[in-house]
Amino acid sequence: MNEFTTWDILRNLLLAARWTVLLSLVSFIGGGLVGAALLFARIGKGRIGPTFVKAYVELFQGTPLLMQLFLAFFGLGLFGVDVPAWLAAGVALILWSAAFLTEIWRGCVESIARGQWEASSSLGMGYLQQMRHVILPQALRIAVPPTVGFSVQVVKGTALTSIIGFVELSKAGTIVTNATFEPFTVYGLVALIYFCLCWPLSRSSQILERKLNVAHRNH
Amino acid sequence: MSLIEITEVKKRFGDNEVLKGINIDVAPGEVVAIIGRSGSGKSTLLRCINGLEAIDEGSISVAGAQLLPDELHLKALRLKVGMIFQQFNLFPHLTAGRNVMLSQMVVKKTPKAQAEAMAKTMLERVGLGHKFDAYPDQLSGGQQQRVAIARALAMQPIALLCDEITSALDPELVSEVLAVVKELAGEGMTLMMVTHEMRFARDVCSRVVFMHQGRVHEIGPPEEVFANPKTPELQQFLGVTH
Amino acid sequence: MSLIEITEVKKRFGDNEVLKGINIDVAPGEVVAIIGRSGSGKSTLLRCINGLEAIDEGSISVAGAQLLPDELHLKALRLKVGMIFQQFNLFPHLTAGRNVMLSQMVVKKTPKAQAEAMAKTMLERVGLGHKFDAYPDQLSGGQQQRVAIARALAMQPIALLCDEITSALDPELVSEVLAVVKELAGEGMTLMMVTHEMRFARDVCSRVVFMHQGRVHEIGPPEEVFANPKTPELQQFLGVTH
Amino acid sequence: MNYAFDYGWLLVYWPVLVKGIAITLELTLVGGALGVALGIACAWARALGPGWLRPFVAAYVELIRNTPFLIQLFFIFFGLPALGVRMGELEAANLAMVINLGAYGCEIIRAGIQATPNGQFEAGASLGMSRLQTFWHVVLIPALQRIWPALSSQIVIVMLGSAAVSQIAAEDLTFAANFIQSRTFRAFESYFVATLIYLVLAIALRQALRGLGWTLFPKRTAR
Amino acid sequence: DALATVEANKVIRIAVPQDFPPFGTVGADMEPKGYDVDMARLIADKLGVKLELVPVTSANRIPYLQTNKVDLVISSLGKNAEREKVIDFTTAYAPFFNGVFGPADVAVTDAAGLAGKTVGVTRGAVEDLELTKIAPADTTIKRYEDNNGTISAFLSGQVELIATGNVVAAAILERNPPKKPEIKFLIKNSPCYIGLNKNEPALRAKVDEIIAGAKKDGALDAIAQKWLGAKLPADI
Ligand SMILES: Nc1ncnc2c1ncn2[C@@H]1O[C@H](COP(=O)(O)OP(=O)(O)OP(=O)(O)O)[C@@H](O)[C@H]1O
Ligand SMILES: Nc1ncnc2c1ncn2[C@@H]1O[C@H](COP(=O)(O)OP(=O)(O)OP(=O)(O)O)[C@@H](O)[C@H]1O
Ligand SMILES: [Mg+2]
Ligand SMILES: [Mg+2]
Repeated sequence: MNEFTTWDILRNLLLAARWTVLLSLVSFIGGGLVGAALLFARIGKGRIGPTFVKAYVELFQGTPLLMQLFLAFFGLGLFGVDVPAWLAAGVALILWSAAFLTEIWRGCVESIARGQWEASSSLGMGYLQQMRHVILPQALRIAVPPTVGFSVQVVKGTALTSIIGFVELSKAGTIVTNATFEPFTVYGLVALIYFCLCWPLSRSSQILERKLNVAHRNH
Repeated sequence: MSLIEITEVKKRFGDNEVLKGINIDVAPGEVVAIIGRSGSGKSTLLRCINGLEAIDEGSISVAGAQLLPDELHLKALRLKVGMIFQQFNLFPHLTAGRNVMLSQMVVKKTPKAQAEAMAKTMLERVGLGHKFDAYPDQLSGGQQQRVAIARALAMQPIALLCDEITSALDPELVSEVLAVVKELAGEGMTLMMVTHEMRFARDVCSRVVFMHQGRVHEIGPPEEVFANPKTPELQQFLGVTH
Repeated sequence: MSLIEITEVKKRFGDNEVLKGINIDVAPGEVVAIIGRSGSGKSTLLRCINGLEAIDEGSISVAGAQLLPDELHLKALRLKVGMIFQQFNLFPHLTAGRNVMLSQMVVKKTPKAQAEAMAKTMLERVGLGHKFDAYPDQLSGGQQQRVAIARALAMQPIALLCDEITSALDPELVSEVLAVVKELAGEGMTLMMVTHEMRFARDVCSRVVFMHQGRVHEIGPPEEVFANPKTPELQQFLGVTH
Repeated sequence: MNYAFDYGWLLVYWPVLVKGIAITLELTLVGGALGVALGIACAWARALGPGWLRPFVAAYVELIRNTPFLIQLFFIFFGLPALGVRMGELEAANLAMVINLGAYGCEIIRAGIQATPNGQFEAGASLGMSRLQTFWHVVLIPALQRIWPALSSQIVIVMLGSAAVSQIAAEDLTFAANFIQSRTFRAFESYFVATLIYLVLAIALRQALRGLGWTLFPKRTAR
Repeated sequence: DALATVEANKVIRIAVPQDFPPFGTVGADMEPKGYDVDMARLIADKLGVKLELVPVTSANRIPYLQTNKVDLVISSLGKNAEREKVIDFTTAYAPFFNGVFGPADVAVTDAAGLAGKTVGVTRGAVEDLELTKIAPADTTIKRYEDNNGTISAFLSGQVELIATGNVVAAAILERNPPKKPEIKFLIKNSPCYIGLNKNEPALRAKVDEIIAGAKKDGALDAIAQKWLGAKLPADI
């Protein structure tokens, strides 16, 4: 029965961790792009954009990612749209990350003093020019630590894609446990791999934050 | 002919009528000081002239052009009228020089070399030629405010609006900023400034506007207004201040 | 007998020796003004007396008890000596009354009813009996500072340390706070206050300490110190200030 | 689409759903309350506590924040019995949620504490309060008020994350959805209903936390 | 018509478990293997088409079928009336002896003896459905997400007894755990069926025919011998 050596376990987990990394990258980058678009709609003038984004954020932050993945994969299938698992996983994770990133970035943009908007408009700049040259360069700087911090959530969030058949790190852990009956070794290794993926991210987020605070104090 | 014509301007925030029908004409080259108690609507008036707040009634025209609240007209207006704020509002991520260059390049599409030359000139003019590459947080408050003035001047406005531009400064830094303003006034720039520096108002301004509860309560040349306040409100205001 | 005895106190921050051997004795009921340039060590001295900073050499004793840097001694000291800060430092989540009650209940374990009665009395004393239920952000700066005084008084200290308690106030609010301090002085409270209000120092204080570069440069009754400054540093300081 | 939606099972299985909602709410309330309490204690330890305690708290926080909740849950439920600590799935679920929120709450609350103006600590000290008294009476409430929105979001996230406890047979809302679909094979309908309920719960929870904020912090803090 | 599509595409997609030994598990190369997997191979062979294995879990195997992401589910499915409303089943392809297992010192001999006891089971598995029917009202049934949860719960002492397949229990015994699951009583011999979408009579008839053929020519017996260590019982 037990043909797995510890090395086999680790090797299989590491192979599966490639998917975790790939899914994380896709959802983080894609989520960033969608999130940026939503951000513009959210802080822009007009009615529809902000309302839509608010509802969007409410929906994606108010329901478990697990359910979102399930409905994205199978729900669309019900309507005859055959989405492959990687696409469904990618899309659901992207939409989910976008909801969180938009909110994080909105906070950053809103933390830029009103005076910056007023000074730049009194110099004759239009909305896009203000965003491009005055607001975003400042907001981006303060947005880096919380954004990197959120990437940790993305890495952990990819664990849920197993519901639609993805064999990433967590799922591989379950499968290997079922084949070996060694939950402690396997989950211990799984936790360790996650930690190795996530800790550098949280750490750099903290360091960046500290740097930023020091920089701020000089103002 | 007036450069800035303010006619029956009213402005409400919700139920609070902050400007209750303001009439002021400013001739080219005039230096107008606006004084008055906190909350009397001084800042709101300047912000309306610059289009940062939309007015509810009345009209404002600058150099003959009516102020209309659409992007295009606003931009045209703001090219004519510069504004300087109490909090400087320099862009913290850009050097002093870049602060002055930015709007020329972005708004007027001035080529970089030319914008840079202009920035150098304007920083020289406010006595900060050597600070071209300094970031705002490396400058004192007085220096920051002078950069802000240079930034506004670089757009070559025909008038400047100044809202308590020395109030956020430590006392010893006030004079360096006022000196720059005085020089501008001497060179014929049209200025409207909210200020608490009564002595400066008396020395430099051609007219003083005393605002009270959203109205122009008294208006006249400084000798008259300061030496001979007619209304009890102005008397009290000057009494408290001096 | 002196109430506060400061003997050869030295204090360093890293390499920067901020207090270079301070000697001052304060008798009960005395009102001592500390004046001096920014950075001369005035705040640091007061903070050392209150134990907010530990001293490096010398000794400080209050009412005969030596200041030692452990929690128990510090607490005993602070029950005897109250401190009031430039920035008021009221607790923003508590009403004025609760601000005054808190430390009595927490530190002295005074029953609530009694603490409340004391808070009422002390707020009356600073003229704010009617503001018992107001939160700090509903009070003007002057009122906030008076609540801070009431809060310190409620602990029934034998001396009060005041560090530029009017510097953060708008000019029209300064007098209401100084009036309260003057009254306290009149009632025999021992006071050590850092201040820039020279006129007040002259009128109310029994002694003036001029600090310069971490030392007591001149000390004496106000008539002498102000009318007859001996050192060029004090002459310059007074010249600048007046 | 040739799939016929059928919600007839709601008639039969609604008690399962109701029980699931009750357990999800219970987990959220207990986990939320104790988790915030643990977060406060850890934040105190990390920001103001004795030096020897700080690395331990830091290790705990880092460990929890950098591993998935599910793995933590498995260790508590399946792992601790090996050390002789056995508890039911609800207790285990509660414990996991408390530990999880405690770590996140710690970092959030610590930021609030560190934003406290130094004058507040000094005012407390000069009135004779000990460091702990100053923290408890003076620093904590304004600090919580400062970070209340962030803390509320984290509590909602923890509520949604509690979906994982169905894996150790705790009969929460996700368990109910899974249970129903395992009997009826009506997976879409049961997940869809569960998703809607989660959405309602999340919105209600956020409102409730906002209301709680208003009652706990009636006044705006300076800065 | 699913059968026509399969034959046209020359490929059949079959959902199999990978967390339910010995029906579906993985080898050290992470390739699926087990009774259900061999069954899938057999069907593909007989149809003369390529096989595409889709690993599923108990939570998502039916949605895979309903959204046409697979043509068949071979995932030790048990049959009941409610399920039959949603999908169709072929004839049985595998025996499933399930029973209640527990350590030697727990005295239970029949369903009535479960009163007051805590029993672990894998949610949605055949034994879950059966146990729910026969257990007394005051039995606590803990339903875990997958087989692994059930076994871990038993080994860590979170439940006193488990209901599972005898082959599953055998797998546990093989690892020589501190707690040995002994058979207490058999619940039911409840065979496993292959699931397929409703209104696919052609596919269903074809699969039924393949199963019948495999029973006759001993192919199924071979699979059973390989994975269960016994021939097919007579009643299948
Ligand atoms: N954006 C706004 N929304 C609502 N009310 C406003 C707003 N801006 C100003 N006000 C109100 O308008 C009134 C006038 O404000 P304004 O800033 O013009 O006064 P001011 O004369 O500049 O006073 P100060 O000397 O304090 O700057 C005040 O009562 C203020 O509360
Ligand atoms: N916590 C500290 N760490 C390092 N240096 C300090 C600290 N506090 C004060 N100093 C330094 O000690 C010197 C004296 O400061 P202090 O605040 O006592 O001056 P002061 O006389 O109160 O000045 P001011 O009138 O500006 O309040 C200054 O040079 C200051 O930079
Ligand atoms: Mg103003
Ligand atoms: Mg000081």
